[in-house]
Amino acid sequence: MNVLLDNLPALLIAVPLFCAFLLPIIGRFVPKIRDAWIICASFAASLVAVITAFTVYTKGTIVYVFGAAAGSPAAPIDSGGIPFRIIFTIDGFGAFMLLSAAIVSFAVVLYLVSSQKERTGRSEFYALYLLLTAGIFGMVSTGDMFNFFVFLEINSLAGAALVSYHRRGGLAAEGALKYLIVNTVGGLMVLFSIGLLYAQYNSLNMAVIASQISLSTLNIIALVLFIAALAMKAGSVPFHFATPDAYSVAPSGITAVMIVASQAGLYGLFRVLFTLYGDAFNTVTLGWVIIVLGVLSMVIGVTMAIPQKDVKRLLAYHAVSQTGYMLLGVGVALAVLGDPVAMTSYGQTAMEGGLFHIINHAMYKGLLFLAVGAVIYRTGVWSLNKMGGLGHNMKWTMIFFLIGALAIAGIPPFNGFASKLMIYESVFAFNPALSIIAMVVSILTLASFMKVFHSMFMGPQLPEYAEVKEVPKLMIAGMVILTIFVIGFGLFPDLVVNNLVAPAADALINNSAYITAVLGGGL
Amino acid sequence: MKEAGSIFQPKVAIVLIVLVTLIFLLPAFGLTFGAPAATMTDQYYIDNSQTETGANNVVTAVVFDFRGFDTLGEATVLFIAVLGVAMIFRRNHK
Amino acid sequence: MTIGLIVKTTGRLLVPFIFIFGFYIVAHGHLTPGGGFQGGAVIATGVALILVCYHYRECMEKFIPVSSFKLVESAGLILFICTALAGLVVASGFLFNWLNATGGLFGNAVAYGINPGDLYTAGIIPVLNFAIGIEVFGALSAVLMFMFAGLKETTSEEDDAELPIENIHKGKKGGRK
Amino acid sequence: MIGDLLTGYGFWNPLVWVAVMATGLLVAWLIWRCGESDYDKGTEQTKPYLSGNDEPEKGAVHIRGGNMYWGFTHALKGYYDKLIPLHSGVVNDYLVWFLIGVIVIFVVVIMV
Amino acid sequence: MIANLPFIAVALLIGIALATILLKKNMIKMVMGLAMLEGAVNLFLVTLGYRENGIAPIFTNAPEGADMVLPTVQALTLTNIVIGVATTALMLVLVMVIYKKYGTVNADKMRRLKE
Repeated sequence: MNVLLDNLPALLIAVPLFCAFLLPIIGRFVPKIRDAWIICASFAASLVAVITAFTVYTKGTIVYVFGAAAGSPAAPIDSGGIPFRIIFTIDGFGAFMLLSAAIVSFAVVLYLVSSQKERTGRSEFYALYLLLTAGIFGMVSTGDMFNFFVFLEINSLAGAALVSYHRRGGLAAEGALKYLIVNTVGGLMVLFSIGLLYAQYNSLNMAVIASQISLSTLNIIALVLFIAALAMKAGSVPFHFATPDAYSVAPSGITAVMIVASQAGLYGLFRVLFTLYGDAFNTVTLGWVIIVLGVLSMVIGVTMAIPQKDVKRLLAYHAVSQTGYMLLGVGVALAVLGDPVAMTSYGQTAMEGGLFHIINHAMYKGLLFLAVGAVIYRTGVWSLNKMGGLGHNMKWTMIFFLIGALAIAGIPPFNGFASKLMIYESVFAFNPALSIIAMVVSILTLASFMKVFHSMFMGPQLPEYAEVKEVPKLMIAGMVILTIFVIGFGLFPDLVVNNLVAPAADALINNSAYITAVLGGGL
Repeated sequence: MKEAGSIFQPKVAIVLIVLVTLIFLLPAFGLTFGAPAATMTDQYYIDNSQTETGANNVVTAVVFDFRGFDTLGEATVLFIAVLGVAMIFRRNHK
Repeated sequence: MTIGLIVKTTGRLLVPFIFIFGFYIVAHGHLTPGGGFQGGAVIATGVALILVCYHYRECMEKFIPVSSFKLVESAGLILFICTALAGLVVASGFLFNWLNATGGLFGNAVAYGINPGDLYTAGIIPVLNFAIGIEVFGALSAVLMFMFAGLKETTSEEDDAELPIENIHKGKKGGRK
Repeated sequence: MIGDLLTGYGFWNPLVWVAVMATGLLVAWLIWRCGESDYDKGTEQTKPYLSGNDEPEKGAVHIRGGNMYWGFTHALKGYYDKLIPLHSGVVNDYLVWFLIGVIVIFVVVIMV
Repeated sequence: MIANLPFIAVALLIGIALATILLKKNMIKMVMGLAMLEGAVNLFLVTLGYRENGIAPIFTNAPEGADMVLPTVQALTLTNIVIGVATTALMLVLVMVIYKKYGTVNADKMRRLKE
């Protein structure tokens, strides 16, 4: 037992990988236990992730060295204090992202097992799902630049393959191809930047690079490529174009996980900006770059969502819009990073609001996609123009969708309100205009979801949907898990912010703690 | 619906490509070929790969021992490609 | 289109040599340039040669069903991760080189400096090399065979909807126009 | 107090909010209860009165999603006419946007 | 400057690859451009590790007293090559599916998902 607890970061990746590698064999020889296997595997992976996050929150940053015997330090003395193996560094922010990924991935697997029951090729599908989960886990917990790139590619490839699962007459392949091409270019740009950093510091470890980084042209090139490529992964305007294409054709459950996958890109962006480049740079400029990206994402995302007729495409544009909130909150904190007075008075709150919005968005957008997927599962229709009156037959789905819609629109007491309030108030102290834009966007979001709710569930029962039934229980169970978190985070935001979000914000702001955890104060 | 195609003229794209190529040319001024700025990690690998891993080939020692976890990830990427190909070309009937 | 006798015979004769050469590259990965990926790719070119020389359908029906390559690939990966997990059990470190310098399998110790090379060294590195060799061989062959098969087969349109066709209400089959 | 979330200027307490809303609903319900109950289900009262015309078919009165914000998009026609063509769906354009982003961010970071 | 010729080659290769990706409308050619971009990045990585008069970092029957080039970047390149193979395979398969369903590989016609 102790061996397992000592090696949690290794198990975090090894468990989903091992289960995924076994899935083709199970699907070939004992297909009956496939569904049970995937549920158990996903539960085990999520359990390991939750335990890891809990350990980080109680005992501090975990530093795990791959390939070394137990107890050996990350930076051995005989190597001159340089970590030369791959290191997993899970601090507060990583644990926070692990928690959100674990919850969503387990909720979605229950949904998928039920909703994809009738299809062929499920062994590959579930294996890819587990690998996507492993890719997210790896991205948010690694402390090595090249390892980050490898997990980024795992994330992109598994995501693209999963998008193409429902063929839809070639539409799915089109969405997947666009997503894959865009992400491949982004990944190669990330690799080029890693090469630039490696050429100067001869190390791939984030802590080593962070401890030595300086203001030079090469570092600026690397930083710009990092920002653009990771913002593209996260789906921020003007790099967002492939996001709605992919999300609208993916199976609904997969879209819910791909939200988390794109947030792993956001994790990488914040990690590079705060930890890697830290305060070596003019953070005011960088902060404004991030703020402008965020504001553009918010406004263009929501205005593009309003005229959409395909319900999943509409939700995908809202995902772009909500990403803007996170970028805005964290961008404000980045802009005032060098100013201790402003940092304590509103920067910290802006940071916490932006980070809190990440987990909230994963929960409620996942819930919305699952609810919409349930409707599509029963009706087979994507277009809002053809829907109507489904509330008569699908009461549970309607309730879940309503909760998700109120949460995304920022209506109290659901969780979206708490994080949006933190962002509004702290951003107002920084620049009132930005705060007003954020509020207007929130109102437009509410308007847009009024439209969706009305045209999907309200109105008289349409004759063509008279025989529609409620979805199976397992799909409901997946939605219930996310609903519990939406309501729970909404009713007790102080507990979440103080216990989960504040350590994450501290981990980002205080990058010397990250360096010390790995290098042990040396160098 | 008219088939408008790309919204950007080819000349716009060419200008952008030239600008980006200029950005990528900047490393040629900052780095020197044949003389790496720092070699601490790599020198450690060269000096210790035989005693720590027993492999004469330092690259293999790095790929499979010092950075073996990357190799696992890379094998996983190949696995994903095969799964994706198999899933896309699957048969519909059982 | 038929393929000539000369091509078929040459291919048949060359394939064993390609396989042996690939096996050599895999086995000597820790001593000479090469390793699991390179050797696996070389072995997969042998499979590609068979696919080119003989008609792909003939290959798949007579010699080698494509699903077996998927299993070969999975087996290679499981060997890799089991070796890594064994390090966790034996020496409590994931991917720890627990066979090196123990005197057992691949366990001869090596001193620093230039030497002619001893195959029986490097601990788990040869094991991982074999695992990766098997995996890459299976993966590249499977991709090639799937692509050959995908060239000819047409997938039916039934799968366009998000749910099985009988659940969709009549006349309401989904999708955009 | 339990549940207080500090937001910079003040605080937000959802538990208090829920309590206040519940009290408000209770009061509203009490006031509503005081009214006269002369509403009978299943009689002429339940039918909508449309100037003496017959009630239209149920499917016909449902406003479909595509029509809901017609006015909004029409009012912002100039904006949408520029915005929607940008989402052209051509992969080449997506990557052109990426290059534009790289160049703009590079110039901004170098200049400032 | 002229000693840094490999870095200039990397930049030019990236430029050619980006031109292929941006200007060609044939999806197969775009995939080829991506492979070229990958090759450029691989060349960049390998170039970083070169030392003057260095030999391959292998001790088996190596010449005496020579410097070895840096091994890490070679390992990274190896990893990236395999990732590139996987990505290219998946993209080509998707293009095949699109060709079957749409009857074209032209990027301008491949825009049923838009707006």
